[in-house]
Amino acid sequence: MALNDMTAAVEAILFAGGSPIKASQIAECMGIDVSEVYKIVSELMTEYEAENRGFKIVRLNESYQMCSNNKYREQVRQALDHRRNTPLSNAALEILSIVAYNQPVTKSYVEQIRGVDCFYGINSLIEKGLLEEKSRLDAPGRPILYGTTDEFLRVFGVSELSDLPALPKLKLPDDESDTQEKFGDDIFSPKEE
Amino acid sequence: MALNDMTAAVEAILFAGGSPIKASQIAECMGIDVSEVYKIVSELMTEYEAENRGFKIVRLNESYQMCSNNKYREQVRQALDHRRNTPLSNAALEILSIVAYNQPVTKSYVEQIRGVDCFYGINSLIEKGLLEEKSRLDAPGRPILYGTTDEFLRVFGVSELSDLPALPKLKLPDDESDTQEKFGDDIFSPKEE
Amino acid sequence: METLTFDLEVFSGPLELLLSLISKNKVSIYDIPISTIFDQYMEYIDQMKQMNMDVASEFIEMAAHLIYIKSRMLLPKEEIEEDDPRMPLAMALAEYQRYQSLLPEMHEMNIKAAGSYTRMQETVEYDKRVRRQYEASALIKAYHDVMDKIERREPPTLNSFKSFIGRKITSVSVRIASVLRSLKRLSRVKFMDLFKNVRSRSDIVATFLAVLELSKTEYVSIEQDRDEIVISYDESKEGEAYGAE
Repeated sequence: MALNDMTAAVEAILFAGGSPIKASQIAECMGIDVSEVYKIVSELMTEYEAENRGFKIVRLNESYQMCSNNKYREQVRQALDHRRNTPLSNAALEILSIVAYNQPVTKSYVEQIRGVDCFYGINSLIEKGLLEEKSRLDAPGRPILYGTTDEFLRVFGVSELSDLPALPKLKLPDDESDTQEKFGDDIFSPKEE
Repeated sequence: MALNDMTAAVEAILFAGGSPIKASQIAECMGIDVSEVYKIVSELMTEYEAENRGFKIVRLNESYQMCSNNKYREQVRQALDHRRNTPLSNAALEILSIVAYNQPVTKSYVEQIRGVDCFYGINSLIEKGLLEEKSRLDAPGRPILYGTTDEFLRVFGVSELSDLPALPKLKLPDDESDTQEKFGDDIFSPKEE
Repeated sequence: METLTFDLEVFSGPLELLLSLISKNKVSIYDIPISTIFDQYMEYIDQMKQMNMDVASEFIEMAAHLIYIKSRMLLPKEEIEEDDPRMPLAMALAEYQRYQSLLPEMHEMNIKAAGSYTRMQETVEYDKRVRRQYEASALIKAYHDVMDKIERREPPTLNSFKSFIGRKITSVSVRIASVLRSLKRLSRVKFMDLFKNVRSRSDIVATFLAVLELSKTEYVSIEQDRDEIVISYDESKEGEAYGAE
């Protein structure tokens, strides 16, 4: 059964785009409603899966991205041996999860929780396209507020932030769970003592 | 009808590859014969064409490459082009107005009036199809004379140049307005007093 | 207590190291045996140093903080009625632990998702044409903008040079007359005193030139007396000089 031109065009856009493409952007250039785009893409998603294709479409927030089917990662990795999706280091995972569950956050917030300088860590995650500057905090020095990107979602295989595992509850000494205050600014600053 | 793993893996490799991939490379990493690869790929080619997919596989010598279906080139272009909507900069408008009301003019004429280098500005307006080379000035170096295009008229919603609003009389730095030479090198050079 | 062996485990920071020690000792983060943990902590730092690893400043800061807690703990009980000195550290560890405990799952998700490869964007010949419509009056406005800028770029007016070229220039002859007047009145004048009432650079230059000019004559002589230059006037010779003229 041949695709209609609308569906084929959406497929062509997602294929050629490489990176995540906003549904609204597709809708606009096709002159159709966003809900129509959702419908077309979800049909394609179902079809790819049912037919066990070598590629799939993932949703990342309001965007879609076409990528290869994880099932054939070994073959892809071998054929394109120069391309390697190296897993993230623990330090990177820590920074990412602190940002992901509290965003937008400043660098010093991340540093307070981790107890170490995160300048290079955060910068390299920005370079990797996993974090980005969201805005600035209305405080002295107007520090940058960081947040996660759509690429971050893809790297963890989720479509939105709420798909991430729940952050464990803060472990308290006793059952005084109501003192579970959001991490304050001075809960731990070794320098000042 | 679902693809078998062999076909799906080939599809995944071609998808992720981007650039042309040697059939022998695919064969090697899948542990199959090259003739098998040819067969799999040509089946995929036939399928994509019959189903009017948004992408296709092209053969380039001994290599294959997956690329988007040219039929949807326009949609792909529009969806991926974010820049088209960006408004003309003030600098661009300035250059356009100088050219529009004095054409044909040389780059150095525009630069003299604006007091800044206009190399990139003029080039990007040519790329946008708003300016074009009209002829060459019969002067040393035979500098290019630029003028506006029909596209320029379209963007500014007029049918011909004479429909542009009249330019109010300008106070020129020189009082001898009739000597307002267009290509003179020193029309605006600081006056020696 | 048996010595702990670290198989060169790398910790991203002091909190991670502490959590590892706490779990190895099977103690609660809210009841850290500070002496024991401190000793093991320092042992690790020493090993890092022995292996020529860079010991980040945060590790040293934490060591100092642990000593501080240790010393507070040594104080008599009644003096520390307020808070357990270990509390801020415990809270920091508890907060950090929340994220630490997520790591295996996040790592798992990351590995799984890494099996999926993305493509580079296809090269697309962009249509660079302008999609917007503009009012033709935008051109007029732009033209005016350019002309406004030209006006601002016009050559500086004479007025703007006034501060340095507009001043009255003092003539040397005027200063000769005035120096001569002083000499006639006082016979001897300190060179520096001649500059007491000058008002401009031009005055200074003219006065200096006037002294040089006068020194050419017979009746004005210049001599140095220690740090001072003194100009003297010999009236008797004036007649000759002027007479010769």
